[in-house]
Amino acid sequence: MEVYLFYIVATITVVSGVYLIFEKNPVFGALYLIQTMVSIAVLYILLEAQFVAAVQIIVYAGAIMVLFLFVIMLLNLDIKEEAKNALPFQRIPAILMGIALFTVIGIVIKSKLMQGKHDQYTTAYVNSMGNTKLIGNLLFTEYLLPFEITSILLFVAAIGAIMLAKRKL
Amino acid sequence: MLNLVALILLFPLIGAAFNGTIGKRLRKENVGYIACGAIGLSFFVSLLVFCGLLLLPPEERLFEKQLFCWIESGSFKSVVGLQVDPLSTLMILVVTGVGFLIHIYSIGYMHHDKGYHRYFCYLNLFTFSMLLLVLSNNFLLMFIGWEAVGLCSYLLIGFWFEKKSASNAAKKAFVVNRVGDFGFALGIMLIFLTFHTIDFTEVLSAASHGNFEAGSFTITIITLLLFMGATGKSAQIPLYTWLPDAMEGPTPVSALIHAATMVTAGVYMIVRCNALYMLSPFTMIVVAGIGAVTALFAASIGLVQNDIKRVLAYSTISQLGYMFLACGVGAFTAGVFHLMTHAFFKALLFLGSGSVIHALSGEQDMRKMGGLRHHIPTTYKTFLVGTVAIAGIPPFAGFFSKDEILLESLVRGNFIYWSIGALAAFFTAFYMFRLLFMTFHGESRLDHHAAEHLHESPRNMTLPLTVLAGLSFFGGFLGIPGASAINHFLSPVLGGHGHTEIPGAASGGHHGAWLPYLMMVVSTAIALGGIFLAYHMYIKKPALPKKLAERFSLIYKLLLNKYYVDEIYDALFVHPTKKISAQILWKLVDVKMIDGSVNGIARLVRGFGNVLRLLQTGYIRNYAFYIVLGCIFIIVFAVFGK
Amino acid sequence: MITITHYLILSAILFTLGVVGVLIRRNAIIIFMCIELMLNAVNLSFVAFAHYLNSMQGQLFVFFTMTVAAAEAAVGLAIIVAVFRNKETVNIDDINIMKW
Amino acid sequence: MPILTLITFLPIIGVFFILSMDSRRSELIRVTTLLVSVVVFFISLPLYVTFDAHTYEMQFVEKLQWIPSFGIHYHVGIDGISLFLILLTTFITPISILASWHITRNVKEYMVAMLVLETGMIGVFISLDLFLFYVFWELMLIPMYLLIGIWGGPRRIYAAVKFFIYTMAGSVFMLLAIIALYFLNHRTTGEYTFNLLEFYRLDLSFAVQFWLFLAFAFAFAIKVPMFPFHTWLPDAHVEAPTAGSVILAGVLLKMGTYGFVRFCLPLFPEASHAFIPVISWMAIVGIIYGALVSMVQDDLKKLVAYSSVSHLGFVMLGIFAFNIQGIEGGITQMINHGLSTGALFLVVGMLYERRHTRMIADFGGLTKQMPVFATFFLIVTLSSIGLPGLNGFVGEFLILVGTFKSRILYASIATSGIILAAVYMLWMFQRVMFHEITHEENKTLQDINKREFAILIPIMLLIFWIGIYPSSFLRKMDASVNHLLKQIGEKANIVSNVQKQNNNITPLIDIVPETKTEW
Repeated sequence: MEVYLFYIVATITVVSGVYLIFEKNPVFGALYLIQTMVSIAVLYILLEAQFVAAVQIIVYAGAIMVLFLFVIMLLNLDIKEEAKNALPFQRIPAILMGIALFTVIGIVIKSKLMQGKHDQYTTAYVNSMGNTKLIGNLLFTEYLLPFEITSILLFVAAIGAIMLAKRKL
Repeated sequence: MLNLVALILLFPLIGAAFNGTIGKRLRKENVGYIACGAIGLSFFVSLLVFCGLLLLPPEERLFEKQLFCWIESGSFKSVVGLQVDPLSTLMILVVTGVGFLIHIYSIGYMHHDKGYHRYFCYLNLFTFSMLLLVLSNNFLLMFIGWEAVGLCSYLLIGFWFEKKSASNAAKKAFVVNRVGDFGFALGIMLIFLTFHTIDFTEVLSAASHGNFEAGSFTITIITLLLFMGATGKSAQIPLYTWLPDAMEGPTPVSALIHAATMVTAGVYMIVRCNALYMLSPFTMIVVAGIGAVTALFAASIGLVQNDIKRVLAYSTISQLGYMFLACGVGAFTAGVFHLMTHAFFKALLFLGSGSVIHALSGEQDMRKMGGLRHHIPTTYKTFLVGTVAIAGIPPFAGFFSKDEILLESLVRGNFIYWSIGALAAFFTAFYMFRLLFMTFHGESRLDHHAAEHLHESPRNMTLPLTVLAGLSFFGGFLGIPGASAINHFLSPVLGGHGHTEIPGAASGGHHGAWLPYLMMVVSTAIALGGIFLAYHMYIKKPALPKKLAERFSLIYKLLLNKYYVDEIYDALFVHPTKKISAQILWKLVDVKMIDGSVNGIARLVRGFGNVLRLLQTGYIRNYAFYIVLGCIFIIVFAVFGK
Repeated sequence: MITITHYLILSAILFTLGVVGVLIRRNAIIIFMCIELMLNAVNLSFVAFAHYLNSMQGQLFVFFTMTVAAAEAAVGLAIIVAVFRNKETVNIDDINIMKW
Repeated sequence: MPILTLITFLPIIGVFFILSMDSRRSELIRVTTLLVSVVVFFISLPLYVTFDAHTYEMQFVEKLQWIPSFGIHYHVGIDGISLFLILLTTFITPISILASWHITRNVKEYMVAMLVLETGMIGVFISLDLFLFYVFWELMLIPMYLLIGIWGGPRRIYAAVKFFIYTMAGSVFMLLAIIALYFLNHRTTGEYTFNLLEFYRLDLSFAVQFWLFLAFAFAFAIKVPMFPFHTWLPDAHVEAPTAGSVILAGVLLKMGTYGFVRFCLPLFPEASHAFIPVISWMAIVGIIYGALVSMVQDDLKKLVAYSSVSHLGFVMLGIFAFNIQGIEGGITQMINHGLSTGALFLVVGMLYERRHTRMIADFGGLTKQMPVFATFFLIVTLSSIGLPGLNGFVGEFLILVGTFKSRILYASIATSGIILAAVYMLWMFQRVMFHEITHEENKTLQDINKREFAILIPIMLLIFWIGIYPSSFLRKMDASVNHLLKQIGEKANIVSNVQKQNNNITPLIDIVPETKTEW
């Protein structure tokens, strides 16, 4: 069951990703990206990361992508926007290079170079405590400092966005 | 009294410094007084030194006063020291004496000139340099004086710098002299290398004490190099071309520098180094040969020149040739003697011509003169004395000295020297009387303007003329054959050789005692012949010269254009050098080749950079492409690298 | 059985798609979206690793990544809007002065 | 009292003063700068007075640790060779500052550059630590580059870049050689140091000497500049402001010749011996070639620049005569060239300020309008020609005597340079100062003013002093030059002995340090 689910979702994810990069209309592109993200959220649940899956849908698919759509609509972009292509010869090499990159990464994955040490948070342990609660615990204790820094980052980003978007400074 | 010798140098230097710095603010008379006073004092001290020297016994007549160490580097040492001996004393007397007279003359001559103080500054500076030249006790110090007189000559020839011809002549004089100095400098270095000293006394005593064989190669080279310097300064072939042009300077300058003193420096130097020259028979032949050829060559040019000063200039070259001829045959005394008498009568002639030019408001072309003897009688009389003296009529000074040279050239040299000398003497008599007749006799050919202003020169100009005329008349008696005072006086310096006894009496040689007297008669006859020819051509039949010129137009043109030597030098040296420098060395080698290759390298680098720059397209996607490419490589390297 | 390799391969595919998208698209917004895709691909690897290593750190890191993505989206989109205002285009081939 | 440190860094202190000033108060800035440089000059005078002429040892030595881990010291000191170059530097700097009174654009920056330049120049001459030397060597490059590039003529950028790249190209090789010496020294003594005096004691094989000499000589030959590395000089001189030209000619070029005396000869005596013919011929070609090319220039500054090539050819010839006359003559000639060519540039600068042209054809007949100027110009010209009694002669003649002693042929050819010098200088002088005035603008020219008078008078005094009484200079350098010659002779012997013993010449690769960095 899990296996089938994984393959189905993975296929959806990849297909919508492919659509994204070949789609002329940015609005549709955004929708394909949302599709990808939702699929990834499903995969998160398969990986028993419920909190992350929820955040993925809420923040990513919800907030960020809505922002994208807003901007696309705001700028009223249509297909002709991509009229000028200064590097037409880069298309094929780019795709080939993508394949190469994938091959290289694949080889790395296959070569089992990546190893890590097992931790205590087994599925049973997490489930006994609840995924969300555990993350909350860790965030506000062990990872408090990065968390606070994140808040500063967001703050700065907000200011930056406002400054950039203002017509006159 | 000999200790005073430094003062001789000091006075003119002070005079020059004074006039040079504040002369502009002084009144004209004062400038003249300072300059003349300086030389006058210098002359006075010279007399004292002369007396002091006479008081010493002849063998001890050598005095050196060392002032300070000039250059000392390792074994090379040059001390600023003054050497008083008969030769230098004679020279300082001539320089300060004639110089003093010419200074006085200049007061009148230069009176209207704006650069009055400048003129006297230079003139004093020249006297200083000339005295330094003759008083120096080593070669290098002499070289200072040698170059310094060249500088003063440069400044004074170019005194009227606004005239292009004057400044050209000045530059030419300096550069041609430099060519000679090139030899002189190398000679000094070779002397240092050979003798390990450049002090006159040491070098000459080493030379005369037989450390070197006669005809030694090194000595020959040394003497030839020194002689090269002499040809430059004393205007001998091939470096004489500057002297005629030097007449662009004020006339008293021509008299002082380019007749009486500076140009004789070469002769002085050779006499000074007689011990060296005696060691090299080859050089002596060269010296005598060049002297003889120059004497004739210059005299032949003098025959047809029309500029009064140029005739005198060529005459000077010719007379200097005589002096070298004398030195070359080993008759150094005769050379010095002629140097002295020549200083008197040539200074007189130049000053006389200056007086003429002054009277005619600057006219120098003899074709526009004539019949002046009634208008400027004093000048005429003194000029006549000078002309007779140079022509060699007894008992005037020139007769004795020239006769002695001719005699020596026959006795010590050979018949060729004598015949060249005699021919030159004939020419001399001819062109000098041609000059006299064209200027003072015959009909007046003056233009209107000049005739109006015609006047005799002021007293301060005629007085030096008179004194010099007296010297030109009596000067010869210092060296009458048999009882030659000058011979006797100079003998310590010349050490045996160069000192002439009556040949027949001294050696009982094959010539016999009658030879000197025969020679006197012959040379007088030659002179009279020249005078007669001049008289015939320019007084009796004034149309004759023109006819002759037409008849022998080729020769006439050749002579008139001074054998085209200037043109030949221009074509051989000046133009090619300029052309090669500008077209090949500068524009081709420097700009195209060296700079071109340097810039070429730069262009190459830039070209390479331009190619690399194409990678920098400005398209972000392009950059991203390279980033990914780089990433792939890094991964490949990280995974498979080991 | 689904192993970590499956997830990593999937992640690699998504990442490569993002890269190719960045390289071949000219619309700035789409490029931006491709970048988001790449970020998601990486997030997926994180979570997969976390799951198979019994660790929480991966999930926590995803959290941070999302924050960064959010900040980036905000600023980036603001920049795009600003550029659009000036140049009336979001075609990055029209914006090629980045070569000095 | 640490005089050397004082004179080196006082200008830098002055820089801080000037930086704190309002850039609009240009007069104040100028005066302050002048004051600083004059003070430096006066502080440097005791160097001459208290200098002990009887010893060849370095004097006024100061040694402090600077970067101990690399064995780098702040190690300064002077001997009879560098003494006069330092004095020349401190002497020329106030003069060139005084000559830059007309600079109105960015006065503050200009004066800062001048003072930094002074520090750099003095530093080069006093450094006894090669690292320190290199730092100063590069330090003085930057302000000069700026002086040419900012305050120069129309083609200033080209000239400045050319100057910079040429010098850099040379000094890179020198840096390599310095580092090689550093490791070589470590191999023999086991000590890491940049101390020049330690390096003097090294016995290097001929092959090593050969390459290191080449590297050093390349840097210095460019700086001198020797034919055929001279083409940066005319451009730099023509474009540089007057003061820049004066310092360039007066001091910077001397660094090349100084480098040969200080480094190439004592460090690599065998190689230097081997290179005598090469260097001498380059020098001779430079003498003749520079003179000939100078003769046909129509730009005054270019003419003077090419004459520098000729003059410095003499210096090089003298140094490579390898005897006391030659080297002392060479050092004297360095000073002379600094004075007379510096003065020539000043004089040309004065003309340029008045007429804003340097073309010879634009002048003519100036003597009439500017008699005092003409006198100065003439003296400077004659000094450059090498008229006896003026400074140029002493150096030139000693050089020629020295060369003559070792190689007659070289000296004979080089002596012809003195004829050519007369030709080009006098021809130039004639065209500028003599004849009638042909250009209307020249009829209203002003004679030199008091400031210009003050600039020229000190130079004139020195020109006469050196010309008439050079002993006061030669005496101070005697001991050092003698020691230098002894050093060269001794070391050359040792090395040749060593070579006789083991015939195999050490390959060059050997000098690369053994410790390879692992990647």
